[in-house]
Amino acid sequence: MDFNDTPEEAAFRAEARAWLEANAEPLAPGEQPAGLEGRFDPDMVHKAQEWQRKKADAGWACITWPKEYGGRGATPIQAVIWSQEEARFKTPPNIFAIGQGMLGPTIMVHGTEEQKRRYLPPMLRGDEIWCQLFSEPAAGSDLAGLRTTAVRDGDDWIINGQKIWTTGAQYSKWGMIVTRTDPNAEKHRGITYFIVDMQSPGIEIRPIKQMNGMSSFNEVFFTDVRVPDRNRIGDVNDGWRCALTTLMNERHAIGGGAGGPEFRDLLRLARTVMWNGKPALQDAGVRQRLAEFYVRAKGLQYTSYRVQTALSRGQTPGPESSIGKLVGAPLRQNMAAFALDLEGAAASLLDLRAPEGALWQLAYLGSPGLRLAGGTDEILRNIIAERVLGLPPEIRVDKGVPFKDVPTGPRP
Amino acid sequence: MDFNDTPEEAAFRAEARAWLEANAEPLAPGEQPAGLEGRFDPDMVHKAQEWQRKKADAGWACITWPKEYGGRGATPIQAVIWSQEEARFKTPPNIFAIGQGMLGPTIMVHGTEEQKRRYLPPMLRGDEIWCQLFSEPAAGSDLAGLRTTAVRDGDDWIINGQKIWTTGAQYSKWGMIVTRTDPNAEKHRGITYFIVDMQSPGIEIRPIKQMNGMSSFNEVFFTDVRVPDRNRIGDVNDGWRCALTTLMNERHAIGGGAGGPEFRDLLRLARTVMWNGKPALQDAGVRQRLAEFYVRAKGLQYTSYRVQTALSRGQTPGPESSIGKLVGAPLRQNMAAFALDLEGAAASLLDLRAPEGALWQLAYLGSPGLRLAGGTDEILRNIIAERVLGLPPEIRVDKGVPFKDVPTGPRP
Amino acid sequence: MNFDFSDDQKLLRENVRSFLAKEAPLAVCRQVLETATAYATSLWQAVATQGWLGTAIPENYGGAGFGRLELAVIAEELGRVLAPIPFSSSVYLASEALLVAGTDEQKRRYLPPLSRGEWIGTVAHFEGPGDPGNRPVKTVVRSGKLTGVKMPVTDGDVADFALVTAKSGRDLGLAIVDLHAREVQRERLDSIDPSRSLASLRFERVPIEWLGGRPCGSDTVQHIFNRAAVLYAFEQLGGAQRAFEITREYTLNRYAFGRPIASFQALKHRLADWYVELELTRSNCYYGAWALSNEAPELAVAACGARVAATNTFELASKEMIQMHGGMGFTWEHDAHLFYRRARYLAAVLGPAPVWRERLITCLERREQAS
Amino acid sequence: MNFDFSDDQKLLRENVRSFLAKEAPLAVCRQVLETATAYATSLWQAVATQGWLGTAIPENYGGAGFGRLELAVIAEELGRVLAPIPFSSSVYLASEALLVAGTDEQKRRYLPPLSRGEWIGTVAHFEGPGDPGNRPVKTVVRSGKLTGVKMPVTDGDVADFALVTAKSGRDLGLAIVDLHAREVQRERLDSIDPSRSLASLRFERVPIEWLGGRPCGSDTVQHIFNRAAVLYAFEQLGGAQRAFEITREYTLNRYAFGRPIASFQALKHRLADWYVELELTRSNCYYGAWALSNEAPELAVAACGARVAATNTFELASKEMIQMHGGMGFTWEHDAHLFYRRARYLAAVLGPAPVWRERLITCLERREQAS
Repeated sequence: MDFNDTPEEAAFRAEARAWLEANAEPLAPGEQPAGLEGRFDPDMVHKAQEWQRKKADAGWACITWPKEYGGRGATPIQAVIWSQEEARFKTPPNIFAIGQGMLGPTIMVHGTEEQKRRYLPPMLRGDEIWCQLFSEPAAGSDLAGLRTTAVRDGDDWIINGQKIWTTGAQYSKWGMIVTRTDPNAEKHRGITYFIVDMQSPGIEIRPIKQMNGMSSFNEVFFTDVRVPDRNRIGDVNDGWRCALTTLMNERHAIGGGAGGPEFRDLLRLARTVMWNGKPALQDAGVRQRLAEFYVRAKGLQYTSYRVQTALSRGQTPGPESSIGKLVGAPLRQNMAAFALDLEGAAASLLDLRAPEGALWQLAYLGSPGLRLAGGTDEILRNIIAERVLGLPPEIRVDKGVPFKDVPTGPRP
Repeated sequence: MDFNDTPEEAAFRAEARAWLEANAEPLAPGEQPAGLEGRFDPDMVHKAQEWQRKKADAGWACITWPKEYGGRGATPIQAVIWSQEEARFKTPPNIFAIGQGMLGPTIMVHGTEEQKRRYLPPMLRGDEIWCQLFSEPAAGSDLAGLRTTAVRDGDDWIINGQKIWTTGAQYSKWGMIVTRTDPNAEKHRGITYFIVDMQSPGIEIRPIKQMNGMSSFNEVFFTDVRVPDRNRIGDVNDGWRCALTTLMNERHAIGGGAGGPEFRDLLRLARTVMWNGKPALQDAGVRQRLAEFYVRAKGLQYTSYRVQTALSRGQTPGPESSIGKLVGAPLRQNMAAFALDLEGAAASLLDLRAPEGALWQLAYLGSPGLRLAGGTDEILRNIIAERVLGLPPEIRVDKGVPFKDVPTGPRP
Repeated sequence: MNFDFSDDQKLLRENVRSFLAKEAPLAVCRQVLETATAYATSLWQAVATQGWLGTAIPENYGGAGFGRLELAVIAEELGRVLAPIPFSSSVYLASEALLVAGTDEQKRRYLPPLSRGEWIGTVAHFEGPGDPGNRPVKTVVRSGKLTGVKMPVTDGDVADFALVTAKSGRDLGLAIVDLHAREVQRERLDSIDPSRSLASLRFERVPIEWLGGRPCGSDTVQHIFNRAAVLYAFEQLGGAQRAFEITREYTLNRYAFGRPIASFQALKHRLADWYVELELTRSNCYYGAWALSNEAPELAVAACGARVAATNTFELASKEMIQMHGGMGFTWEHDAHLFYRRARYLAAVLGPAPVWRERLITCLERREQAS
Repeated sequence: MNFDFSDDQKLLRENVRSFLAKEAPLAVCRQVLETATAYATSLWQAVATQGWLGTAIPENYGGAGFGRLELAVIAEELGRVLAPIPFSSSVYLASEALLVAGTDEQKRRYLPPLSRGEWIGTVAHFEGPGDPGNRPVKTVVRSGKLTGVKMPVTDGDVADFALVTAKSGRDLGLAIVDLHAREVQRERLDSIDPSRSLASLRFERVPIEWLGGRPCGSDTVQHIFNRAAVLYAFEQLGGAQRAFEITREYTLNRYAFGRPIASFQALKHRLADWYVELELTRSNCYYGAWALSNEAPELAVAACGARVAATNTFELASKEMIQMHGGMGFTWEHDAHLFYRRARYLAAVLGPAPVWRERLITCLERREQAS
């Protein structure tokens, strides 16, 4: 056991680092990379596109993609190494992740050759940004309960409905949308998948304000939006299969920690906040709690080493790769709650005068979202139980029933 | 708010106490009343019967029962006061509780007048002890999944099958048994309820050794056991309704704490065990944990005061009465685990030389049973969710299906 | 056994609840939260008109002359609606402190305007981050003048006067300070719950008088906090209970996979557990109310127990409320974050739960030593 | 990145597992538990014959000359079968201590018979209830003779020699004591896990020699415990994992209400959470194994982390195993209580989890001070 690169990996890492050093500025110690949170900012988008183009020109964009679409056919471990290295530099937020991480791979599996050639290269270069139009107000965890309709009209389809939780809708050229095309079919059998031009008439985008005051997501309303049939991915009414491909890739795309305070920040707080005239860190009760947090946080970190090891050995990582968000999000919330306890009465300040500039207050207000976005804790437990442990699926009362007859609320 | 008796309650309490003082010996301070745990002991049964007869003669047995069956028509709060007072005296273990607390009330609701007159008075006097034959190896939480059969044979029924978790089977005169009489009917509709003479030929009783080494329960095997039809309670195939009456009474009969160490014992341990040369009680981490246990234990105690208040006011207690075992059993297990942590390496001793004579080791080994007997934690949560909170019942795949077709295991 | 509110008190609860249902829907809380207002003045006025501010103030000081049980009933109801008013500061802290330790003259001066809502009072104790438990208070009184900085002070931006913990030599006392005095600088601070406000107060040789005429001593200060803790616990309980009711309702009406999400056993069981915590907390709160209204020696332990239980349970409730509402629960538009924020505000306002747990064990030790 | 066992080590695991499946079904553990036997002598013999006792002992001292990673693999497998043998005492404690701190002469004397299973060794440290953390050891060595009482001593009833923590003046060391000596009184004590034995040892001026020739100091003693903690953690992990597998299987095959109980979401989610704990614990254990096998400076922190995670998870596992088995899980006949008992035995044997948590933070502080 060791934590070293193989000679091939080390060579690849050196190559990546050399290019990054020549083309970007390293982060200062303790500096966080720029996050995606926040409102639409054309300048940020422009900078992100510039950086993406630079990478693409040098062959460092979407490195695992096949060469024919602009990638370099890199291995999964090389992708890990590349992102480790890139994370050490000041780079704009990655606004391409949804397209490149989830939608591109879906097009590669289910798209026609023409679609691949049309959409993948500009996606890779960042010339065209993509968003995902999946969830609806009444179809979150139960995504297949979606009600946005697409009705055939000659060579076109007409889309009506509402999507929600769409990141980057404001600056996206294309959206990937799942729609209901046959309400008489069983739930999963009447769904079709389209690429929609986000500048089409009839699309309205409204940012959603989150409880922490930020707006990372949008609602997107569709009124008689026209999509040509050539923008369809996969067969009519076979869109659920495509959506599953996208969702399988989501697990990988989201997973990570994504900024915010960590154990070392908690330790620093315990060292600086005074309890009874001494640093809180000297309190035996505080120490017990800190130790539990440490073991959990490290358990997660070492688990990611195990995943990387599998990739490095050319294996498919085991199910341990699915626990990241389920452990990490509540851990963040619990650490924040404990940090606020440490701060005493000052925990009520959402103010720069709060300890650490309200770092933990913001984490406490933001963490509930981590437990919901990209699969709620409950859905993740179901996924682990069913896919990893092979336990029986939930009993489905919506199977074998035409979608339009599935109950959507209490009977009046 | 106060914790006082009303004048009527005080008078009743004084009357009860006077009789008890004249007829029994008070417990020494700290002395625990005799528990039911342990093996069959004819002497104990004899003493318990003696005490019960004495109470019956003086009108202190089953005091809430109607006068015609030997009770005194007392109110529920009087029953509480009586048991509080009786608990302060040295009395034999109550081996009549299952009959008097659960089966007697069932007979009162569902029995014929003849059955009531025949069975209730000797049950009250303790002349005839009763046991409950409900659970089966494959029908625990799912009691209605029972497979013990009763088949009509002239004026008799022939019973075959196996029951489990039967307390007191060895010394019981009568057993109350639920049987399957129509396997073609839906699960809950083919069940019939009988009184069975425990001395009948074909009954075999085997004590079950528990993981803590004790034997509080038995398995009871039935091979062609004959029961006359006049011993049937309620209609043929209508036994589930009777069983529900019994189970509703079980909640009240079990509920309580039932001996074993409590918070004050934990506090004493923390005071006497040394950590780093000082009593563990001085450790700030220990204090945090102790405070949590205290608040929980007291929450339970004060909740029982609220229940008693309702009784005292002549009201039906609210749903708070259902939380006792669900809170108390895991609390016992968690306190025991923490106590063992306090004891350090000596926690591994199941030996008189362990701290407090292995009090907490025994509690740790016994507590898992509390979380299972008389309704598992999971069943209790379902009951609270459905009956108290009005949440939807579980989806039933065994509804509308003949019992014999309900799946009982994976398909081969 | 008589461990419940009386019929009269239950009637009061009904009246308070229906009054607040009209006057204080959650939109009132949201409005204060979303605007830069310090509190809902019209609700404050309405509450004053109802006479609730003087619930436990004797009639000769202008109050209604009821007891703490009635006050507890009102506190729970205010907690249910997340009332965005300085009720807790002015009543549980300032008025109660005056009743416990004020001179007759002080009571006559302060209690009538407090009970009419004309004056708002508060207590100023904390001096920045950390546990104030046994840490020496740095604010001092010399020659009748107070100097120091208190931060955060609940409702310190709107209070007319504050009872300020301060040292005079070795003695700890509560100094009554007119917050409109020139020597007081106050600054509103951003609160984790903008529907409840916070300030920092800087005192530069401001003239004071001592509550009770001289430093009342740290035991009395702690006693005042203990009393307030019981009433705060009822507010917390009310908030936790309301969060539960809204969430239960939602899980019954929100359908996924063709059925109400309340039918999924994972949620069912968590709702059951949540209900259990509410009942245990309610029982601990009742015990606190009993001890408070009877001036029982058990008050210290009872207050710690109520405070710890209620703080834990409101935190649990506000977390579960968001989680069970799914993505909608994380939006600004949804009310869940009002509960999440209020839970944290109330957890901090008398010092965090670990401090009260520590104090609980200290009280148990004292009780055992005494017996 | 190479943070996993090698293919060779995985092959070793398979071989060990299939060997133990034959030689050590749970019935072997049960037999020791139900009879008054101290350990399963035939299994001990079989394990010795396989050479596992000497896994990490260099060949020149009679061992197989593998490393700690191989030992960790074996430890996890022994944990899975709840092996009722003094492997941990003799290998993780005694042999490893000799390797770390013994003189060459001592290694030559003790390691060959240890690796052949002819001698059983153990470490005797605890002196009754409570936390032995920083408490002064009362056992003393004067003029080369040891006096004191150790209780409980894991496998103290069957060990041939013990390394006894003792003071010589101010210095702490490990005294090698022949337990067959006249001056040693030993008594078997009832164990919460009768498949693993305990004793009290009373020493009355028994002649000793120091491990390493002189008192090795408390840092080395702690280092020896840290090393053992990693290997014990693998045993705990193995036990927790096996409990999970048995329970998962049961919930799939046990039907209630016409369907497998594993289909009830409350159980599904708890099984998922349990799985998550196993994976996090496995990762912490691997890190411990890496630090152990590389003599890394991170060993102290890594050992604390592995110990805490594994102790928590085995406790969780053994509780959930009983609970999910329902009433049958509480019977003597069912194997669940073997896990429940073993979890508690292993939690106690190196001192309880709170002590290791405290130690973990101490190590983090030291590391930060050093950097």
